[in-house]
Amino acid sequence: MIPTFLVITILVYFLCRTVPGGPIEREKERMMMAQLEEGAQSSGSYNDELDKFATGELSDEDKAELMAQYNISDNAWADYFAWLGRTLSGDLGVSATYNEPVSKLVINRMPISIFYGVISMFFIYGICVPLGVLKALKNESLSDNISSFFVFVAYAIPGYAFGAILLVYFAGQWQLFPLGNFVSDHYDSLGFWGKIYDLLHHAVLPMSCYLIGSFAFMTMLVKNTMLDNLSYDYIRTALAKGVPYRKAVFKHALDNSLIPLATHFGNSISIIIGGSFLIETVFNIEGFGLLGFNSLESRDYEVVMGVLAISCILQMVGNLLSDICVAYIDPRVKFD
Amino acid sequence: MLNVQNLKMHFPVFGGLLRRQVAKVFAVDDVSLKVEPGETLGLVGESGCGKSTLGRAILQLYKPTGGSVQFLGKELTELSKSQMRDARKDIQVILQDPGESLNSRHTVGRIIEEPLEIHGIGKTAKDRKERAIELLKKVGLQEDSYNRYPHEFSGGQRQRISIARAIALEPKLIICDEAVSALDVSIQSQILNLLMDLQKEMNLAYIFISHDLSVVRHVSDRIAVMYLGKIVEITDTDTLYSDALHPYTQALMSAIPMPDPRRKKDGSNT
Amino acid sequence: MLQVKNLSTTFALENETVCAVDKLSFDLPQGKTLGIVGESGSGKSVSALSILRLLPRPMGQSTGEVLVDGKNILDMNPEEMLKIRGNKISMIFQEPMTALNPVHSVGKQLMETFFLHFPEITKADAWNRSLEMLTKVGIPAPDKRMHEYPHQLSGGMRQRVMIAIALSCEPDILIADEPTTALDVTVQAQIIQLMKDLQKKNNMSIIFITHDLGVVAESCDEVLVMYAGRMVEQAPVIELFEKPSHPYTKALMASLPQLSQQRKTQLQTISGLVPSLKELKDGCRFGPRSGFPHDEESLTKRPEIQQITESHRIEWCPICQKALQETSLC
Amino acid sequence: MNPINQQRWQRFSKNKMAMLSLKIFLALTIISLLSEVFFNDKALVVYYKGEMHFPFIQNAIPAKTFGLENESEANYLELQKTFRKKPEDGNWLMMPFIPYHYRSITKIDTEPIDLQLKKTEDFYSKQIKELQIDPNANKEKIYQLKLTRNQALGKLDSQKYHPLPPSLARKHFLGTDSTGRDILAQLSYGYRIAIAFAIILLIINYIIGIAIGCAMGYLGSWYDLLMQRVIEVLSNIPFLYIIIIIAAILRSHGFTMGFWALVGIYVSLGWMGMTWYMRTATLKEKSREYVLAARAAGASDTRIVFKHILPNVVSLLVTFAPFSISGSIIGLTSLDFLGYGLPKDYPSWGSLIKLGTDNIQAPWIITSIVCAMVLVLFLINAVGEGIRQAFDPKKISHFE
Amino acid sequence: MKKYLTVVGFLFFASILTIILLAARKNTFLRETRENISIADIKRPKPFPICDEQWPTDLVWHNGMDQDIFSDPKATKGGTWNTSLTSFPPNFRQVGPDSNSGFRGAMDDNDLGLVDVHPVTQKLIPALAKEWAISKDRTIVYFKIDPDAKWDDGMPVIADDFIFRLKAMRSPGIVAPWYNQYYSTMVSDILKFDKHKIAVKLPSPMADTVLKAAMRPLPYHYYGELREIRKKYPLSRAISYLKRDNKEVPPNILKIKDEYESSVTSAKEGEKTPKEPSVEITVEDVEANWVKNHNWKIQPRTGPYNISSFIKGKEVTFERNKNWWAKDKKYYKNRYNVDQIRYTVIRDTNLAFEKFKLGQLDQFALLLPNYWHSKAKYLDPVDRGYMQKLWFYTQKPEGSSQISFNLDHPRLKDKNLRLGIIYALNIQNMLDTVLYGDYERSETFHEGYGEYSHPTLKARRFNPQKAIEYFNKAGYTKIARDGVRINDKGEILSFKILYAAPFHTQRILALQNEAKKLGLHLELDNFDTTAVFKAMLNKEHEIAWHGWGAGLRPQYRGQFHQSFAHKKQNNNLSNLDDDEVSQMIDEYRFALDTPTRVELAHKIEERLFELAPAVPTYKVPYFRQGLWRWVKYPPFIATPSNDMIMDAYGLFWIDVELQKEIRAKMTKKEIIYDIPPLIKNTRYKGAP
Repeated sequence: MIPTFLVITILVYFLCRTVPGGPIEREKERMMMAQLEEGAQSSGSYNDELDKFATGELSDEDKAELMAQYNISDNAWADYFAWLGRTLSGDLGVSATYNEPVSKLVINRMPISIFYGVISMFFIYGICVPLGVLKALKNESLSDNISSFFVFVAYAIPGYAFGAILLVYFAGQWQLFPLGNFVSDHYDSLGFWGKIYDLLHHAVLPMSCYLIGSFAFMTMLVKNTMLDNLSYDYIRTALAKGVPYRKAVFKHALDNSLIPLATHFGNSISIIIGGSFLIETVFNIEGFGLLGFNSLESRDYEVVMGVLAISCILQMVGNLLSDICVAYIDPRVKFD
Repeated sequence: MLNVQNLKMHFPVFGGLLRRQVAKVFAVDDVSLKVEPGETLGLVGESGCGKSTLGRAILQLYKPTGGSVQFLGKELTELSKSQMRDARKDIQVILQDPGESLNSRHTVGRIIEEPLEIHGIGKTAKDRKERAIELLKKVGLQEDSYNRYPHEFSGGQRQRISIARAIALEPKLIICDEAVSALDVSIQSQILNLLMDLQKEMNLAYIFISHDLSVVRHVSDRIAVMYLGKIVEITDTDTLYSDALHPYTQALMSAIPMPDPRRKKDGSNT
Repeated sequence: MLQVKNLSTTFALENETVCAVDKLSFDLPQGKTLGIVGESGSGKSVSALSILRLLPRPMGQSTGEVLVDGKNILDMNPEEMLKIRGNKISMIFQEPMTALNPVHSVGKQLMETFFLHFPEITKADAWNRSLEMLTKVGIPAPDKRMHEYPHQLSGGMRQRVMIAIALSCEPDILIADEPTTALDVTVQAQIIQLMKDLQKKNNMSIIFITHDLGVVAESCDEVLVMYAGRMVEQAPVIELFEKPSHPYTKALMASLPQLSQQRKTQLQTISGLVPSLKELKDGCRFGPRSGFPHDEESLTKRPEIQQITESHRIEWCPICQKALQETSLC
Repeated sequence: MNPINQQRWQRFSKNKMAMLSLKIFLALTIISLLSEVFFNDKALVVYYKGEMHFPFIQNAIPAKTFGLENESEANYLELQKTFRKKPEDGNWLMMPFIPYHYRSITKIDTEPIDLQLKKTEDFYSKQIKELQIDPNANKEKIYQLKLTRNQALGKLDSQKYHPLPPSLARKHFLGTDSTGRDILAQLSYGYRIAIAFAIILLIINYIIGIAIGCAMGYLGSWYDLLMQRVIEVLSNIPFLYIIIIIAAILRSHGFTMGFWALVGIYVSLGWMGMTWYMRTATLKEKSREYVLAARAAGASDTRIVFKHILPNVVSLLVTFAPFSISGSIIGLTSLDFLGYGLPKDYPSWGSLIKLGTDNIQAPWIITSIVCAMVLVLFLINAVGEGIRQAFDPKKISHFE
Repeated sequence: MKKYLTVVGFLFFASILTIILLAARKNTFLRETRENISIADIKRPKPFPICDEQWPTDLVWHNGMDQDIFSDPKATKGGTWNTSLTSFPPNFRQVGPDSNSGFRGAMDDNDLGLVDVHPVTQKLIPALAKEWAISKDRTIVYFKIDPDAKWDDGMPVIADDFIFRLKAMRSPGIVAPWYNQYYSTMVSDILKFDKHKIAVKLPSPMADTVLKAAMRPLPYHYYGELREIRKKYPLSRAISYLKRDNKEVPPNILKIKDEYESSVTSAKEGEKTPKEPSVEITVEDVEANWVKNHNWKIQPRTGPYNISSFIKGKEVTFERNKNWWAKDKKYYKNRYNVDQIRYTVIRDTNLAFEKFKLGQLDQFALLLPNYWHSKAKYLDPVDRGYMQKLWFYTQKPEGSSQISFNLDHPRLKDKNLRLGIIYALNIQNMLDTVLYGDYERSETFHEGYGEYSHPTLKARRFNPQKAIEYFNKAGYTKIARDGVRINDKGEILSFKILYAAPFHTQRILALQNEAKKLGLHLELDNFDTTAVFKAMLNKEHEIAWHGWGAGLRPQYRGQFHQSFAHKKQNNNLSNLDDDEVSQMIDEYRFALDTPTRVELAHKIEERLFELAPAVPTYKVPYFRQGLWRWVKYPPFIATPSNDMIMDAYGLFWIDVELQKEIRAKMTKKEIIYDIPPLIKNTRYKGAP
């Protein structure tokens, strides 16, 4: 995982540096814009030097000044290792477009991500597991087939497309829910219960999008593993001991069916906390994913790298969480 | 004919964070044995003692860690790939699970013809087909099996196909790796008879690997007993069954369930 | 004790229904071991599972009667079944690795039986009795083992744990479905000995299902030979081995390599193949392989069961019978 | 066909839902492949002065040919109108089922609407005037009337501008988008691109996957380890990030992100999935006994790979194909949605979603595209599930 | 089971806890407010020296007081103006890295210059300067600073603040090379005569002299004294800086200069010219780390409003300075009426529109035709009389939107081909369909510049016959299978059209569709703004669709001068390399009197029309807005220079009473009757 982290960050770092529109280029562009704005007032300039500027040509000194401002030097490797060193010591640099420490930006986004992450995890695990078990027990009955159909449909909808249609109908046409955002602008002026209402009212639509895919996937996963487990020998042993069927299902089969879920636990938590910027784009939620995406669009590489590093770390934490969960559920796995 | 000297087969065990080799499994540890033409050497032992690994190491399907395997005067461990291919003509294998060891996508004919094709026996496809049909008949299968697929046959018949493939090149030695263990009793005897017939007819030597001691005893001239990767005792069959020397062999012998209720009942009473 | 009458079990496969056990009847006397032998697909395991109604649903269906203390198990409602399973009749299975729940500790699985059948038992009691059971089946350091999980045990140990679970409520009947097949010979011998000892102590009856005639000879009092879903012969063990009467039993015995036999001689064989369940006819099922010409009638009409001696039953068709007598193979 | 595959096909064909899905999917695909026949602004057949023309497959035919004044290509809808005005000439033409190409922009005939607007306005104005004459009239009533008038006018007026709601009369079955293009036509052409993209990607990924994956599984050792690292790194890279960055780099070097560039980027970052499956499958097959038997028979490595392992492994890949296709479609659509996908004049599902979210007042856009997307993905997934079950039939059993 | 319940239970409590924690936060949005420092605490920095020169006495002074006022005396003060921003500014600096955000304008508007321009007559009016005069040689402009002028922290505006601006803008510490250069070359010096008398020296005579010299001050007392640092510059710049600062060039630098010059002259042809050496000189600089320190600081301003508080990423509030020094001045009276201006960040225009409809925003720009005609065509609040839609034609310089051909492209060199393309572009159709017929066709590249704009020139219109004629002339005579023309060489008539804004897609699609019928294929080539901009500047495009901002006077040099042709990184996107045009442009640059310049401008436009390196597309000579009724404006609505109702002129006001009333009526859905729902003012439509 650590080598992967290094390679990915190196790759993205170097790619970022080759992309046009970095801070220096942006400065050049800005100077040309400035020429248009301010220079427009003059009928023409009288100095070749200014002409040069109008075409975005910088002297080495000017460039050096700007580069120092953005923590860039000519030696990309040295810069990368400097970045790595800073990152490891907890300093993610300063955003060029927000002029804030990246870590502060990230921390600001965290409550949003944690909110969606934790609650959707609760829904996924709290509802999919019983639903999956039920479907396994009622396998191939009418109710199972109908619910399977819906699960299939849900599985076929990409979250953001679902979000788009929800937004158009529930928020735009019928105005039952707000048109996006995490909370309303006057959130601070609300009372405690008002805040809770506001929070949840805003969360309904995006939450549905976060849930829909994982929900379908998890339900089918639980159902299938459950079906597998139900035909295993140890269920027969349990029954032979005199364990009632339902108890065998819930005590024996369920405990075994949780193993694949546990392997998914960390994965889904890191995905949701990492945020889907597609959904965040649709609902205009300033979460973690959108932060990364926006800074990519504005070529704010300190933020891009910071977000990337944190997603990598999140993924590692997610894997660790998965491992802990699996070790908790499955005694065959030793956690060392 | 076959002379195995101090053969070693070690498998590394990886573990830890960096996937370093942390231990070795001594699957075959310093084994020496000899097989003469036309002879059957039984190889017995409990599961995991390394008997199958030994068989495969002799066949060079696994590259042995150490020791030498001399076959017909050639040192197999030192042969190049193409030389080894030639050597394989004389040493063949029959595996335990005939369902697994036959490629389910090929017809029986193609399966049997494959070794012929590889070694360039039979000039034309027609020649090879004739030879394949001949072999099928030899192992007691119908001519029309030629165009059928393995899954259309029962376990015993499939093992016959395996045998046909193994003898297609007229080898000198066949390693039977648990060749009859998966078969029902009534079929097992058919296959054993077939193997013994072929041995007589073609002067084959067998290394007969099995955990079933009574079967091994029936077909073998000599028996090697393996325990934890080592051969603990190697002697001719009758001696082994009358007075085994090694305590492990003795324990093994006494544990064999005999289809003779009176004897056992008496034994347990005393 | 346990009476099985006309037990038939059918399986619904993808396209057709096959009859895996065809009108099987036998009695199991108290304190005795009944061995059921047969080749793969002969229906021995299915009949054992049918007795405890543990066939996989929705394919398996049983008819007939399985009487325990005069009550038919097949007619019982689920609550009554719970009292039979584990309590009255226990079962151990072939593969102890998969038969034990991999995520529950040995102790938990053992104690569960006690909690099920003695609802008032305290946790400490259950613990102690479980320990006792483990000691009984000869597991060293049982209190350590209680905390361990199945994957931490060796094959033999696992089978011992299975036996401990099965015997924890002191059942009257133990059904052992190929309990030693997956084990090495040396371990097999220990397990068989263990079962024998426990049987003596508890005076229980055992149905011992195996394909290994040697194991049968060592462990059983009575033997029931099955072929293609039917009983072909049932007799006390010594009688069966010394005087097998049915051509199938005979041929089976003969095809085994014997220690007394000359090495490298031709073995007796049974010609043909084990019939597939899908192509079974109603008549003499061994007929086509017996080496005697069978007419159409004997192949379509089910042969009768004959009681040769008091304890020796045999199902043979007239043609086999006649042919046997004529060639006097026995 | 190999008996195993026969059996699989039989199992598949017994699965009603999968079969139905496959049929619908194929039907949709065929329709979209023949989009030019079903959705086109060029006529299928023109009969003019005793001559037959087939504009939809012919070179652009100047309007002059059909007696119009224009030098440019004929507007066949207009032509149809002129033909109909003079039925005595015997000229006729046949338009496709929906007479719009994805890029044809429908001009709204505002005249009748203006007429209607005027009528409505007159209607209300008269009433208002009448009320105004009466000095006792309720002022409120007048304003109420004005309000009603405005609403009526507003509704009428909105018909003058795109997007237009679905209408059978205009042959815009799913309405138009804000540029005035037919949504159904865009769906069909967009689907064609998406499916072509997915299938091309599938083929390339399979070729790469089979080559590298087999080599990894079969050769093992350092090659396998190295490729494992490479795959691990590549599959942990945030996909969309890299696509955006690479697209920007390419752009700055003068390459436009076209269809093939997108395929290239997708392949370069997406080949790992199939490779990994192939590696696992090869490893599994390699350790099977028939391979051992072949080796014992003296078969060379190439022979084992090409005659034994590949045929067995490749058929497994069929099970992944539908899911790979649906994944590619979703990927392309998301990228288009973000604006980093295909060039903007391509018909694209992703841009339609973007358009739908931007035009909240026109819900038919988003409804059409999302429903189409769900339908197609559902069909593909259902087929995939059918194939999976056919390959790996699990008779589900449980105990009582 | 137990483990499962444990996990789910844990997740449940974690969810509840998260919600409670989020709801219990006191200040979800961290509001930062501007510090108030009393005048007594302000440290006064060392004043700049008074110059040696004499204050001339023979000057003609202007005070601009003869113009009409343009505000409404009925305006009342009060209320809060809610408006939106699409993104939060990256900092509050007006100079330095990342300072050029859309938000900078909001701050710039509150920094008065020395003089201002009257929005109707375009004549000068006083701002910080009370009077001004121009020297005879038109290189020095003298200003008398209004003694009333004050910063909003109470400090008076004095001559030092202007000198400080010049020095600060020249200092390296602001990290803005372009500003460094501009202020070093466009202004040569500022002379201080006393506290309120300054003269701005220009390097040479220029047209619009006063405006060029009319600087904005920078609060010297706020930023503090300058320090001296050593700094490396390229040789020539170092020398020019030294001259600028009236310093002597040290001998060591002179020596380096000689060496460099001799090496340049001695360099053989074909050899690379030696790199210009860098030398270290002493320059004045603002405080260390100025850029970082002033990211979020709020500087004092001379204008009516200043930032009072903000929430980063969310909101900025401006508050009216109740004691603004100019509040009773002739041209400033009755302007800047609302007490607060609140900018809220709403990224999505749709969302902003929805919020406007709910009354959370006071106005919404309905400039885009699809908003005006489709989304806002029928609005309940309008019909109920709560809201008004306003369409106001203005007369200000138009940013030019045009389609440029890259003349370096081998095929586009052919004028016939270009003309063919121009005639094949059905721009009118695009305006009529996609733009609902309300944008207007631009005729020249510079519209709305008053007399400078060409009065009669008409851009080429869509003409299929001509298009085909020219295509044939260019050799594209055959039509290929898909209807696209092809020449004998097999080249198809297809060009990539590069553009940046996603909302242009629709428009170009409309062009593409029409052009296709004539056998011309336009391939859409779009990416994000940064990449497209870079591609255009690198001249990688075939055809580019782009727009330039508007200035005070037409600008030709950057776009059309030959010195920028065939080179990367400049604004001559069509690579036009024409001697005649370049010569005229140079003349235009240096001409001082207006009639000559106007004439030249017209000639240049005519020549450009003839050469057809680009084609102007459309202009939007008006603004459109939706307004809530409580927003009041003068009877003349706005001046011809207005951007919107709410802009730098601040002529509108909010009727707080009416606001309350309307809000009350909204809840009851009562209808208000006496209001015209739509106002379309065409007073300033067409040529002045």
